[in-house]
Amino acid sequence: MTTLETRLRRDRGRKLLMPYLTGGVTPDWTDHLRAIADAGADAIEVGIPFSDPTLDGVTIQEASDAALARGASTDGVLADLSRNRIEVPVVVSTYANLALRRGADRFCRALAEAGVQGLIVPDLPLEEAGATSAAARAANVDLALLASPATPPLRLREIAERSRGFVYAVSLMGTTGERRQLAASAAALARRLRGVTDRPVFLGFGISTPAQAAVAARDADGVIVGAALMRRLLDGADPASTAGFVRSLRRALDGVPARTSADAGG
Amino acid sequence: MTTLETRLRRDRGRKLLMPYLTGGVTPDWTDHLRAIADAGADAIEVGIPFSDPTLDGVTIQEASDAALARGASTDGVLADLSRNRIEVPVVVSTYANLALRRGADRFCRALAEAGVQGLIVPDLPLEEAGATSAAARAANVDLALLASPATPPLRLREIAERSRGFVYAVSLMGTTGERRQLAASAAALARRLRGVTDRPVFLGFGISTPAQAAVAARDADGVIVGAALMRRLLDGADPASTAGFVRSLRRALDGVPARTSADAGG
Amino acid sequence: MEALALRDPSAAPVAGRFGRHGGRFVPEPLIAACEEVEAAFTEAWADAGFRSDLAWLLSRYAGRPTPLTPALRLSAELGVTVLLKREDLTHTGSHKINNVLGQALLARRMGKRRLIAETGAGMHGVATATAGALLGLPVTVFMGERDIERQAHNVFRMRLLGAQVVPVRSGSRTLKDATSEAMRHWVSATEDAYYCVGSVIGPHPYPWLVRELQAVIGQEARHQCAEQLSAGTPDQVVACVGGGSNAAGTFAGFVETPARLVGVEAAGGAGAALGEVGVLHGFQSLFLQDEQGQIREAHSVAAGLDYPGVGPEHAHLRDLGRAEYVTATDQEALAAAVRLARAEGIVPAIESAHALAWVVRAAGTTDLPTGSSVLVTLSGRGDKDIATLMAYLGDEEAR
Amino acid sequence: MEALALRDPSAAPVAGRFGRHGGRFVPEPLIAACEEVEAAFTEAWADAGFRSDLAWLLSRYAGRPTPLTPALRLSAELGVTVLLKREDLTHTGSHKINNVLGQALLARRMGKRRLIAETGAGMHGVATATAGALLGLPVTVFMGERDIERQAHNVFRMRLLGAQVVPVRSGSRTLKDATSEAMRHWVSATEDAYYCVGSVIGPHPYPWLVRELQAVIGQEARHQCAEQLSAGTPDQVVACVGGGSNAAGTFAGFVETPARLVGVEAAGGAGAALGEVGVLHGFQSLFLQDEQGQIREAHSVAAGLDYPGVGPEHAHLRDLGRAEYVTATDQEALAAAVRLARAEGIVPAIESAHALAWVVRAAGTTDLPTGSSVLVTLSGRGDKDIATLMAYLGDEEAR
Ligand SMILES: Cc1ncc(COP(=O)(O)O)c(C=O)c1O
Ligand SMILES: Cc1ncc(COP(=O)(O)O)c(C=O)c1O
Repeated sequence: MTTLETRLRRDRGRKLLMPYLTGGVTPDWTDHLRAIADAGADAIEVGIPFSDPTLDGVTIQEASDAALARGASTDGVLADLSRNRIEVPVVVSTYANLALRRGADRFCRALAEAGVQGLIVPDLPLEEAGATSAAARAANVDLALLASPATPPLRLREIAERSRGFVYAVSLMGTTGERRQLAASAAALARRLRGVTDRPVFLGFGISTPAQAAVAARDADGVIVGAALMRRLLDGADPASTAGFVRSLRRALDGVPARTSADAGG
Repeated sequence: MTTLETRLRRDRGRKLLMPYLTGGVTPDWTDHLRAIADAGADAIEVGIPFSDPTLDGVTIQEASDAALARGASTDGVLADLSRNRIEVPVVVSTYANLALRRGADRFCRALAEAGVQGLIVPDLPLEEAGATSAAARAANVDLALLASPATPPLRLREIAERSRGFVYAVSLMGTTGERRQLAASAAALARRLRGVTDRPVFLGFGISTPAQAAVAARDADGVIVGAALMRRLLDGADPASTAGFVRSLRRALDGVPARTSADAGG
Repeated sequence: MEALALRDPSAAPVAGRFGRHGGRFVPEPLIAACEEVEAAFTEAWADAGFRSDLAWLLSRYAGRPTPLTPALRLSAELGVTVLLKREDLTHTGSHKINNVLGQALLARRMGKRRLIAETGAGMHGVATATAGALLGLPVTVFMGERDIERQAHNVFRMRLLGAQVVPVRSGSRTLKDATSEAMRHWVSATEDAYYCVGSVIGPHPYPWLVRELQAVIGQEARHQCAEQLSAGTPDQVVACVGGGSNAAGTFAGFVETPARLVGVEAAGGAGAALGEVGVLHGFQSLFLQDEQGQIREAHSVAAGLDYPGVGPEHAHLRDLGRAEYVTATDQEALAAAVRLARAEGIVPAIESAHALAWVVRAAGTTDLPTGSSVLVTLSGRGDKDIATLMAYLGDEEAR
Repeated sequence: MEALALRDPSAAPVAGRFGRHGGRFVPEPLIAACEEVEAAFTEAWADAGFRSDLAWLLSRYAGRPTPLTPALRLSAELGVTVLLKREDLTHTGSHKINNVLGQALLARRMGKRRLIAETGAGMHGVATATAGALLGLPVTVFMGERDIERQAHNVFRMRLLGAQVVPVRSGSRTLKDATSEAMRHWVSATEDAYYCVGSVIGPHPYPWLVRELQAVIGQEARHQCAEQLSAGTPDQVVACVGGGSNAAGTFAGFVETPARLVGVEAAGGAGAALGEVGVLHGFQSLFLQDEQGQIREAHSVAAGLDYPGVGPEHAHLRDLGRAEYVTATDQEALAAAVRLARAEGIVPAIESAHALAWVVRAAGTTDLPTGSSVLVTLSGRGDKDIATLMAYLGDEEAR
């Protein structure tokens, strides 16, 4: 069992929280990283910005652009992470090209060397994930796979099986970004996933408020909150206020019983 | 023999001069008419302005437009002529549509009633002139036909034969308008025409100065001067000055021996 | 005897006449030039070599045959079977290319060294510029200043093709004046230059010659109708009429059939529908004019229909009652263009949209009863008219 | 085994691969949608009914077959036989219509209720808007803001056809970003909407599907060459490459012949010639990128070639050495466009002019020896580019 798996266990007794942060988005991004870690995150997803974030909505596109404009790069973000080790596990997310460009093996080793424990590559679906998956395993990095509301049952099972660390349940058919309401598809997907795997199931995409996080957590083991946090950061929030937002999410999640009927699956 | 034929005889002992004037071009156009008549013209060509003067260059186009803008019309020009009978014969020139619009018969009768003795319709060539020719004859109006440098010998002979009053020799392949030099084609055409007819041959198109008129008259019986006169008129010349220009033409022509070797033909 | 020219399409009309219309009302300096063109075309048209050169260019270069497209959605909406003859798909985007390739070949055969042309919408100018480039003959195009403004797209195309575009500033500064100016220029250049007339207008032999060259539209359509319609021929055949070349070419294929022939003019340029007998630009026909005989200015949003007269053959067909001439307004034409774009994915030239506009108006009435079939010649594509159509759409949507 | 997809054009590439390229690098929410398209197309493509519906539209509506025109004057000037495959003569004015009619029929067969598309030069957008109008499917087109400015003509056309044009303001504001935005939109609309991809790019099955639909270019050209060339096949086959669909469609007809295949990219958007292996927009291929893997912005005067990557089949053909990829600069392309206009009376799209530019440069060198024959696909007409060409000409003449 990897460290990530140890930390993100279903049975940790509370709903899990994974805030998302674009690496290099501001000069003080590692201050945010630390503040968020201290505010009750169970893991942090750190995005390595890519020029063409095809699965991201406007907010994270803007964050990526800002980071790239500041000169952010894979090497830079990893160096920052290396210098700013935090107690909470870090999961890097990025697009396939950045991983494949240097070769999956080298890329995964570089992650591990920077203390990164997990990896999300949204445009590497099951069929294309083979080599990266092997490389990650060799580097002791968990490659988490994504499932979506449109994923049919057999495929869902295979995704859950081959996913490492956790399973990323894309709550809706759409891009990242804040939404007024939690998608109706979220609960059903989380339930379906929990019915086929023991790995923790994280709902992500569109979870924008503590209230939505709480609703999402009824059916999932944890939530990922990205755009809502990044919007605050892009609007000028300092590390104390991003941490404040994360704390409010933490509180909302802590109000949800950690073991619910959701275990029965969907 | 019509009056026009009497007046425009080859053997009148001088080279003949037919200035051109657009009917209705200015409020005082009949003053110009009279002044020109008194300045030594043997006949005056009066244009009835047409909306689409396809054989005219810019000067006479401008004169036509000015006349039409002033409300000039066939009826108006003929009424003016009727009220301002002059001793010198008047030859009306216009485009076919104005003649055919009211019917060739009515049109020619109206000309005759206004005291007009001749008619030129540049877009009624031999083939199309039949009806108008008959109508003109019936009204005792001479329909003069045009010949051009491109007209072949047999056709030239037929044009000369069917032309009444005089033959209009178009001095060049082109539209009306001033030219720096008399066209090289002018003399040859005049000579060819004089070789096939006893009717007076008038060279027209592009004769712009007294000197050019004199050169033209070496081979022709007379000249028609239009654009050069109309340019002066459009530039604001009063009847005295248009008459002055006509007098200078008259003088130049009077310097040309009336019976030259041109009679030998070209 | 009157309709002879139509029955035997390859025979020149007697003395250049279509009934009482047509003729050769040109100043004497142009007579020889007209005769030269007549003789050359008569001979060329009887020469299988010339015809096969032309056929080669039409198919290999210009994209003939053009399809006959059933307008399925529009037909369903209107309750009549609408077939579109797709001249918009030819090279340069209108039927003008059919005529121009023939005339350019003729010019070369005659040993002429350059081409002159008048243009309204610019399609004939573009086509002439194209043929000139293809055959290596320099081209001068006369175009009214007003048309230069509203058909800027085509002015650019002509220049790109290497043609000289001469702005005409006289009169209404549209097609009528461009034609006058082209004739003026021709008088001074008959030796060197071939005058490539753009429609079935002008002195003999042009109305006949251009009709012959455009007859390919009707001939193809006739065969295509035989394949596509169970009745073999359409009940009605409709085309827009400026000078009338696309209509004449279309009608040529159907004049012997029972099909009703309908020419649609711009309401503001309806020589055939509203004109009276007159002479202009070398021919007798029907023209908009006042009681004195001054030619009236036409006014149409379609530069190619902005002409006060109509080709003599149309005047004759009207005299005979063999064809009917109706009008469509600017608004109707613009609306029909947008409608075709949205129903069939085809943006027609505003000229062509006049023909459609009449079909739209007449469908379901006794003029074009439900269940009948109608062939419409789409004389050209609307690329030149995009700005005009957008402005119209903006106005519509603002309402 | 590697080139299997090419040898048997109707078989889907194994696992969507062209050698090491291709694949389906999409986020999980799009997997089902891609599989649905793959299954539907596989089935449709094996269905004679679907194929005959498509063939009907291509001939009756879109003007196929397009001619193969010998460029006589240009050939004489260059000393090589240049044959032009005239996609500029299709309805809407580029090869994009071939692809779009097939995909729109597929969308209807799949029960989709609307179409989405990305566009660069606007030709694919216009084609999609056209097919949507024809089949009654609403269309949304994503287009970079920069392309909206420089291809305004096509933006107007799309709107006239009833399509919604969504400006894309991210990144380079060109084709790359429009494609990203279309994919983002598709994720949220897979149920309802069919994503009509405009080139041989995107996740499997698109590179294969679009190649299949464009293969009609090469198939026709192959037959036409057999008729027109004594050797039966040309020595070289040249096409411009943006994503690579007109080239892929052309090459498909000649990959089994000895003809040399040459793809010409814009010097500033030369994925195949200058790119490195990467993944974008759902497929692995060659992309312009920095050492870190950030995609570089392409820069070309031709909006349709302004793309940093190239379809996976081209990357594979390059790997195999079966095709070569070269570049032409903006200046060369503009000059070639004007040259073709003036020598042959054909104003090509600036995209297509890149292919010609290479022919002009290579003619008489060992790359394209004097006396050889070359087929050039003219992917589209230059109406959309008139303003750009005029500006270039103005600069040239000012010099
Ligand atoms: C597309 C189109 N249709 C029709 C016309 C009218 O010409 P005609 O009546 O000779 O067919 C024009 C003339 O410019 C045109 O461009
Ligand atoms: C005329 C034309 N040619 C070529 C292209 C490039 O596309 P592809 O490489 O897919 O043929 C485009 C794209 O917009 C185009 O409009």
